[in-house]
Amino acid sequence: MLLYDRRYRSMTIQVVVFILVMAAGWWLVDNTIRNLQALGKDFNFGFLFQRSGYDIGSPPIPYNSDDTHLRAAVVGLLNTVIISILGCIAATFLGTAVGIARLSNNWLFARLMTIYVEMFRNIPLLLWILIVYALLTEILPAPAAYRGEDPEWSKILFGNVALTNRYTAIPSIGLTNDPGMLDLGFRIMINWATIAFAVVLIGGWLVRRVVLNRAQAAQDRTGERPTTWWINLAIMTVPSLLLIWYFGLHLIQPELTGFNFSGGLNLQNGFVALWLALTLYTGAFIAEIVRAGILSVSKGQTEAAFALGLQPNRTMNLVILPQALRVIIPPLTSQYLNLTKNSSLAIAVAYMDLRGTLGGTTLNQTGRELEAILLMMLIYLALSLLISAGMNAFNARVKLKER
Amino acid sequence: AEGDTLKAVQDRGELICGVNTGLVGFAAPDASGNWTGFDIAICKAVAAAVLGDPNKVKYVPTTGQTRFTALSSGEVDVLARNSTWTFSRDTDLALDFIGVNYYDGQGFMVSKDLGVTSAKELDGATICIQTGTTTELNLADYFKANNMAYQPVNIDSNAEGEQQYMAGACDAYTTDASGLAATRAAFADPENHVILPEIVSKEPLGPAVRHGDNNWGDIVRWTLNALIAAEEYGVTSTNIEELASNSENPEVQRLLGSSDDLGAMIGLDKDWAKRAIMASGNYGEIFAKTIGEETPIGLARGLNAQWTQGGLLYAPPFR
Amino acid sequence: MSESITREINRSHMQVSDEIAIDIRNMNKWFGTFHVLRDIDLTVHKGERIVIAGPSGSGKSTLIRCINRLEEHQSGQIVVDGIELTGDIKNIDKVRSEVGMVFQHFNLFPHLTVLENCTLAPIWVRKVPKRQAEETAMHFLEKVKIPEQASKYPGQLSGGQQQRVAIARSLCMQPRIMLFDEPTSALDPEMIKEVLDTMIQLAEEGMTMLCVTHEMGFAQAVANRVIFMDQGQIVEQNTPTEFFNNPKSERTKLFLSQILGH
Amino acid sequence: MSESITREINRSHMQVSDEIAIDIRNMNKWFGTFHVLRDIDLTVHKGERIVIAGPSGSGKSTLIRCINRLEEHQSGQIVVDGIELTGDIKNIDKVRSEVGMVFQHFNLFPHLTVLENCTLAPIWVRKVPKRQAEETAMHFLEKVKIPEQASKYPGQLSGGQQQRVAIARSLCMQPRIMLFDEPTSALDPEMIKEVLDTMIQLAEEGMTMLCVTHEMGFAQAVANRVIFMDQGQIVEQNTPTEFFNNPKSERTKLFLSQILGH
Amino acid sequence: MSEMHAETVPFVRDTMIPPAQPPELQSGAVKWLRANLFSGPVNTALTLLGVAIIWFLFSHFWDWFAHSVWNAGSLTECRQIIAERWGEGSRGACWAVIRERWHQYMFGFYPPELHFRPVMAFGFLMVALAPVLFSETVIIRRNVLIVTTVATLLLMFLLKAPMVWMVFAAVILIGSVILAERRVSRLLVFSFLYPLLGVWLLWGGSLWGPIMVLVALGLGWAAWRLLVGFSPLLAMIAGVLVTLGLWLFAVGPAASDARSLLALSIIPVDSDQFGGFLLSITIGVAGIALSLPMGIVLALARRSDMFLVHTLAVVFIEFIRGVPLITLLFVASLLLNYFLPPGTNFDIILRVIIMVTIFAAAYMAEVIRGGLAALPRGQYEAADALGLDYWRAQRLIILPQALKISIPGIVSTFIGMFKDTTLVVFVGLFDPLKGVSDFVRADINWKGIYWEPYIFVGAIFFIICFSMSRYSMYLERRLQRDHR
Ligand SMILES: Nc1ncnc2c1ncn2[C@@H]1O[C@H](COP(=O)(O)OP(=O)(O)OP(=O)(O)O)[C@@H](O)[C@H]1O
Ligand SMILES: Nc1ncnc2c1ncn2[C@@H]1O[C@H](COP(=O)(O)OP(=O)(O)OP(=O)(O)O)[C@@H](O)[C@H]1O
Ligand SMILES: [Mg+2]
Ligand SMILES: [Mg+2]
Repeated sequence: MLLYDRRYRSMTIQVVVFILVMAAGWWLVDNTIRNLQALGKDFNFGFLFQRSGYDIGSPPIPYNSDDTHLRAAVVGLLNTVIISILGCIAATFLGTAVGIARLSNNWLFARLMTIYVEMFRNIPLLLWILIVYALLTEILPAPAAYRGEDPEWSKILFGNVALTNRYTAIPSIGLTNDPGMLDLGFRIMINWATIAFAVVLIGGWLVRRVVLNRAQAAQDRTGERPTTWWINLAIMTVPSLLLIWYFGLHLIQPELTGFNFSGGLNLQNGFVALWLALTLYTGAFIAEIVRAGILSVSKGQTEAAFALGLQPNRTMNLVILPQALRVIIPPLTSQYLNLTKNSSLAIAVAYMDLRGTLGGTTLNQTGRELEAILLMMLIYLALSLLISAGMNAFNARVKLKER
Repeated sequence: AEGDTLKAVQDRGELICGVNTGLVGFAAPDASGNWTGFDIAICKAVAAAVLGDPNKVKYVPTTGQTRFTALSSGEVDVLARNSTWTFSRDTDLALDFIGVNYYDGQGFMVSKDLGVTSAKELDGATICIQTGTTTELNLADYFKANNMAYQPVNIDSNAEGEQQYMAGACDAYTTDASGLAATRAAFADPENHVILPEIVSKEPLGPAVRHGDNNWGDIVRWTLNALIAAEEYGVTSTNIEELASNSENPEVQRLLGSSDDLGAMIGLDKDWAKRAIMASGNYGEIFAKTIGEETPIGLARGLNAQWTQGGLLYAPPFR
Repeated sequence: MSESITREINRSHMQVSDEIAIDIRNMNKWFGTFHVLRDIDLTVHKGERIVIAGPSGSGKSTLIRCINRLEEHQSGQIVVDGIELTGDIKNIDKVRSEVGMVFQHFNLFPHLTVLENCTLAPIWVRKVPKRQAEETAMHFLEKVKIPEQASKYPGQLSGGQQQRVAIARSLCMQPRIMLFDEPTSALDPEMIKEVLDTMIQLAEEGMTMLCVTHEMGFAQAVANRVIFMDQGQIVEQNTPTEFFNNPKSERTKLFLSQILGH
Repeated sequence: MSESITREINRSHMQVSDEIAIDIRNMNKWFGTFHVLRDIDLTVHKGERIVIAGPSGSGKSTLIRCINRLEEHQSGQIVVDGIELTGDIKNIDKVRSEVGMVFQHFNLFPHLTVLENCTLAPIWVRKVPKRQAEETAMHFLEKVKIPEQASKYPGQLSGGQQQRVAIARSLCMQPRIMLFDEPTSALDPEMIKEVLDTMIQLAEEGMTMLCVTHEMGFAQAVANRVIFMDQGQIVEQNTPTEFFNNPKSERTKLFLSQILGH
Repeated sequence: MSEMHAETVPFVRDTMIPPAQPPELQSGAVKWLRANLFSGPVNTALTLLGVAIIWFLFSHFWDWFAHSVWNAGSLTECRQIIAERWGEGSRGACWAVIRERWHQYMFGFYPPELHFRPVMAFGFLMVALAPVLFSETVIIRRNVLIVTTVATLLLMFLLKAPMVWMVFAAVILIGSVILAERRVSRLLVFSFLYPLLGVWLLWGGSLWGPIMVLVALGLGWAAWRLLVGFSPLLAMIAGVLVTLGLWLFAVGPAASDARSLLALSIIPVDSDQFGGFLLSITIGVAGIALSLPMGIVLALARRSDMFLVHTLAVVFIEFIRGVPLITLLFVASLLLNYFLPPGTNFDIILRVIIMVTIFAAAYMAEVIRGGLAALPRGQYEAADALGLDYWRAQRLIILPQALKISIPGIVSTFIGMFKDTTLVVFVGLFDPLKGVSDFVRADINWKGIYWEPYIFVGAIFFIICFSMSRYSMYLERRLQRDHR
C-alpha cells in the first residue's frame, strides 16, 4: 500500500497535504468573493490613485492633501523606514554599551544596567511608548514658553535646539550659495549641495580605505603601523569644510514665529517618543544578546590571547568580538525585525507611519480594508525579508571566516 | 446578510450596537460598566422597539478606524457612533445613514492665552485631530481654501487628543463643536479655553446600517424619527401611557399604535414606537439628560431644536 | 612504554645552562579561602625540561599559570627571565612575550586560519612585518609537520593537528620558555604520539620547558627533572630515573603505583 | 594486549550454525557522489562473531548502519533474518526489532532513568506489559553487572557503565543479532575492559555479533572472522589467527603495523 | 596497544586541604568599595555616573511618590488635597483613581457580583499548572498550592462569593493540596480538564457545552484507539477528524438538547464584558496553551524532509513573523469575516486568541526548531535502531529533550506574547493599559489623569513577566541539576 513504503509514503502524505491546503485556500478565496459580492464591494486597488484629502505632519517628501492615497502610503512607508533605521542604529549602540556595562566589574553600574534591562524587557512596549510620549508632552513646555523678553525656557546648545512639548526644534542648514535642486521626478527634489556632500563623503571614505590599506601594507612590510588618524581626519573633513565654505553653509536657528518655531527642523514628539521608546526597549534586548555573545566566547580564548602577550583591548578586537559577533548576529537580526514591526505602534503617538496612512486614514476614508490591509502586510513582509536578507548576507561574511 | 438583520437580532435576543470607545456625553461606560450617553439612547430605543427591552443591547466599542468595517462585516447591527453622513460613506462604503440625530459642525478650540479670536488666525498652528474622521479631511480643505499652513497631529483616541491639547502640545484642538464643548466642560479651567466662532463644516451625525437591508434600515430610521416626532408632539416618557390611551392627535395615535398598526409595515408590533420612546424618553429628553445645558457638557439645542423652534429637526409624518 | 618515545633521543643540545630562567620563592596562592599553592620554591635553569606530575587538583595548572600571570599569586616572588612578576603591566607583557604556553584544550582562535593564528601575536605584539611573520609561521608549521594545513581553519583539523598548531603558534613568538598544561590529555590515543614527538623535538633543540603531563614515557625520555605536587605543595623532585625507580615519599609511591599499575 | 581479554574463553556455546543471519549481495552505497561502499558481499551465519576493522573513513560504520537501515543502500541486496530490506516500512520495523545496535557514543536517553531506557522499546514496540519489561530489564542489567544503577540517570554514570546500559538496552529487545560500532573507543582505558567483558560474555552465549572495533585483543579472543575494509571495499577476511599473523594484502599489513606498532 | 591509555589515567585526590584565610591585604568595606566601585578611572567615572542617575531619578520623582493621595473622588479633589497637605504647587500622585476603578483594571466590565468567578478560575489555573510547572520540587509545589488556596478563598470571600461557590472552590483547592502530597500525577487529570472548567467559569452558561466537548474528545480517542493497531498515522487522522467533526457539528445541538432536559447553568457573561487584566490573562493563557502544541507541530513540519510540508511550514512561519502583530489583529477584527462563510460571526476574543496564538506559534516553532537541532543525531538513531516509529520517537525521546533545551526561548516567547496582549486595544478591546485607561479618562472625574494608571498597570505587568522569567531560570537550573 502507498502508506507502507517509504518511497511512496512521503509522496502520498505530500499529495494529501497539498490537496488539503489548496482546498482550504480555495475555501477562503471563495468565501471572500461571495462576501464581497454580498456587500456589493469589489476588490481593486483603484483607490490608491484617488485624492487622499488628508494632511500628514512633517512628511519626508513633499505631500499635501491633494496627493493620492498612493503617495500618502509612500510617505507612511518612508516614515516607517526612517524610524526603523534610526531605531536599529540607536538601539545597537545603546544595547552594546549596556551589554558591556553589565559585564563590568563596577557593582553599582552593573546593577543599574540590570535594572534597566529587566524593566524594559518585562513591561509592554506600548506602555513605554506612551510614557515617553507623555514625558515629552507633560514635562517640556509649549513653544510659547520661549516667547518674550524674559522667557521661562531658553534654547539649549548655543541657542540651536529648543525642546518643546510638540517637537524638538533643531537648526536646519542654509546655503548662501544655493546651487539649486535636482528633480528626481514625482516632486522629489534633492539639493545639489547634498549630492556634492554625499559625493565628497563617499569619496573621502574610499580614499580613507586606500590610506588604511596602505597603512596595512606598511605594517605588513615593516611591522610598524604608520599613524594615519590625522590623514584620515583631514580626508574626511577638509573637502567637506571646503564645500561648506563654497556653498556658504550655515545653521539656521529655529526661531519662534507665530505659534511655532520655524526656520529649523521640527522633530515631532511622536517621532522622538517612538524613536526613544523603540531604542530603549530594543536596546534592553540587544544588551542581553551582546552580553550572552561575549560570554559565549570561552575563557580559554582570552587566556590564549593573554598568554601570547596580546593586550586586553587587542584581545577584545582581534579575538573576542569576531567570535562573539557570530553568536550575536542571528538574534540581533530578529531584534531588528521586531523593531521594524513594533514601529507600527506609531499609531499610539500620532506618528504617521505605514500603519497610520495606508492602514489607518486611507483605509478609513476609502473603506477598502481588504485591499489596504493585504497591501500593508505585504509591504511589512517585504521589509522584513529585506532586513533578513541583508543581515544574513552580513552573517555569511562574518561566518565565512570560521570555516 | 440581506434582509435578515431583524430576524437575526430577534433570534439572538440582543441588539449589537457599535459605539465610541469613550466620548463624554455621547457614549461612555461608567464606573460600574453601564454605558450611557446620547448615542447609547438610540441603541436603547432600537432595542426597545425590536426586542421589547432597552437593556438587551451589546455595546461594541469601535475606534474611528474600525467602526465602518465592524458594520459592513456584520459585526454590529447598527452603528451609533457620532459618524458624519457623507456621500462617499453612504455610497462607496456601502453604508446607509438612516438620518441625523445630531447636527454638528467642526470647530476649533484654543487656549485663551493664545489671543486668537478667529480660525483664520491659525496660520502655522499645530492642530490636534483624531485620525480616521471627516475632521481630518475638513481641516485639510479649510486651511487649503484659506491658504494657510498648519501642522497636523493625528491622534488615535479622543482622550489622547485632549491630553495633548491640555498639555499645550497643540495650539488648537479641532473636532465637532459638540465634542469640543464636551471636552471643554470637563476641563478644570473651562473659562481659559475658547471655542472659535468658525464652524468649518457640516457634520450631520447619524446612526448607520449596512447597505442592502432596507427593512432594517427602515426600522432604525423610523425609530429615530419616532423619538423626534415624540418631542414635536409633546410625547414624553412620563405622559406616554396617558397619551397612548387618550390622545386626540391622530398622528400621536398612529405613532403610539393606538389607531393604525404602522408597526406591522416594518415587521414589528403595534407598540414598537411607544417602547422606543419609553426607553430613555423622547429626543428632547435624551438631549437634556445626556448633553444638554443641565449636564456638565452643557450643549445648547441650537440647530438641533425642532423645526418648530427654529432648528433643523423635522421628522417626516407618521402615516 | 611506547617504543617510539623511548627511542634513541638526541640529547646533544639538551644541556642545562647555569643561567636561571625561572625563580620562584616562597610563593603562595589562594582562591578565596582555598589555599591552592603553598610555599612553592622552584628554580628552573635555562634549557631544563621539567615535568610536573601529581594528582588532579593538586595545583599543577595553577602553578604553571602563575608563571605567565594568568593567575595572580598573593605572596612570595616569581622572577621570570630576570623580570619579577608584580602588578606592573609592562613587566607582565614582557614576560608573556617571552613565555609560550600550550593548553590542554588548544584554545586556537576558531575564526582565524592556522596561519593567521600563528602570525597574529608576532604582528600585533612583536610588530614583525607580515611577510616575515608568515615565513616564521611556515617555518614552525613545517617543524610541527603540518605546513599544508596553513590555510585551513582550526575546526577542520584533528585534535592532534590542532595541538601542534597551538605549539607552533607559541613558538612563533620565539619564546625562551615553554609551558605545557597537559597538552595531550584531550587527544585520542593515535594523536598523542604526534604531539609528543613534536615536544621531544623541541626538547632536543634545547628549549626550556615546563610540562604538566601524565605521559610518564615522555617524562622518562625527555625530562631532566620530575616534580611531584600534592595538595598545593611540591612533595618531591628528582631525575626521572630516580623518581620512577626510587620514589621517596609514600604519596609518590602511591601515585606511581596507580598510574603505571594496572 | 590486556590479559583480561586473552584469558581462557569459554567457547562451548560458540558454535556457528548453518543458518544464515545476514546476507549482503553486491551492495553499493553512495553519499551524494561519494561512493562509500562498493560491491559488498558478506554472509553472516547464526552465531558468528565478526570483527570489522579498517582505517578511519573506510566505511565500516556505514556498512553496519545499512544492516538495520539507519542508512539506505542504493543497489544490491541486504537480507536480514530472511527479511529483505527495501522501502517497506513494516519490514524495516521487523528487522530493527530483531537487530540490536550499540553506538560509539552510547546514545542513551538522558531524560530517562536507566531502567526506563531499557524498558522503553519493549513497552512501546513489543507491547510488553510494563511489569514484565522491567523484569527483563533488570535481568539484563544484572547480566551487565549494574542492577544497582537502575534508577539513576545516564548522566550520573561513568562511560563504561553507560555503554553497558546501552548493551542492556539493546538486549532487552531480545535481538537475534547485535551490531556494535566502536563500542569502546569513546571510553577511558579502565572502562574499556568492563565493556569488552560484557561483550565476551554475550559472545559466549552464542549471540550473532558484528563488531567494528580497534581492540585487536578482543578480535583475537572472540571473533571467528575478521573483516578488513578499506576505501569502501572488503579487502580481506579471515580467521583472527590468520589475519593477524599472516595478513595477505599490503594494506592490511600497513594497518596492522600502525595499530599494533607504536 | 592499550598501554598508551593507561598513562592518561587521571589520578584523583581523595582528601581535601582544610580552607585557610588568604593574607588580608585590605579588609571590609573599604576593600569592597575599592574592588567594586573605584578600581580605576573608568570605573570611578561609571560609579559617579550611576550615582548621578540615581540622584536624578530620586530628585525628580520622589516627592511625587511621597505626596500620594489614596482617597478622593476625582482628580480635582486629589489636587485640592495635595495642595492642602503639602502646600500650593506641590506635585503628587493621585492613586485614588486606582482605588476607585481597580475593578475595571482587573475585570473590565465583568459583572461585579460575579468577580469571584474569574478569581476562582485563576486560582484553579494555578492548581492545574502546579503539577506541570513544579513537577519535581515538592516543597515549592506545596507552598504554591497553599498560597493559592488561601489567596483564592480569601479573595472570593472579599468579593462576596456565594456560599455554594466558596464550598466548591474550597473542596477543589484543598483536595488538590492533599492530592498533590499523595499522588501528584492524579492532579494531571485536573490539569487536563481545567481548560473546559476555566472556560465555563469565565463565560458561564451551561455546563453541558464543556461536557459535550469532552465527550467528543472521548469519542475521538476511541476512534484513535480502534485504528492505532492498524496504522498510527491513520489512527491519528481519524481521531482528529472525529473530534473536530463532532465539535463543529454535534456539540452545539447535543448541548442544547441536554440543556432542555437539565439546565446546569450559571449566569453567562459575554466576551465584550471582559477587560483589563482579566482579558490580558485570558488571552495570554489561552495563547500560551495553544501556541505550544501548534509551535511543536510547525517546528516538526519545518524539519520534515518532505519538501511540500517543509515549504509550507517555512512560508507560514516566515509570513507570520514578517508582519506586525497589530496587522494580524486587524485581520482578526476586520477581515476574518470576509474569509469565513457568510453569516458566521464568532467571538472577538476567540478571534484575537486565534491570531495571537498563530503569531506566538510561529515564534515558538523557531525556538523549538533550535532545540530540535541541538539534539545530537545519535538520539534519533538510537530511537530508530530500537524500532520506535517517527511519532513515538518524537514523543518519547526527541521532544522531551528538545523542549527542555528550548525552555528559555519558550518562556521569553510567552512573555513577549503576554506583553503583546496590550495591543488588542487597537481592535477595540479593553486592555488594561490603554483601553481601560482611555475610558477611565473619558470620565469627567478622572480626565487628565495619566501617570498613575500607567505605573499601576506597568507594575503588574512587570511582576507577572518578571516572575515568568525567573521561573524559567529556576527551571533551567533544575533541569541542569536533574539527570546529571
Ligand atoms: N579559578 C578558580 N577558582 C577557585 N578554585 C580554583 C580555580 N581554579 C582552580 N581551582 C581549584 O584549585 C585546585 C587546583 O587546581 P589546578 O587546576 O591547579 O589542579 P591540577 O593539579 O591542574 O589538576 P588537574 O590534573 O585536574 O588539571 C583545584 O581544587 C581547583 O578546584
Ligand atoms: N551522512 C553522510 N554524508 C556524507 N558522507 C558521509 C556521511 N556519513 C559518512 N560519510 C563519509 O563516508 C565515509 C565512511 O564513513 P564511515 O563512518 O562509515 O567510516 P568508518 O570506517 O566508520 O570510520 P571511523 O573509523 O572514523 O568511524 C567517510 O569518508 C565519511 O566522511
Ligand atoms: Mg590542570
Ligand atoms: Mg565509524
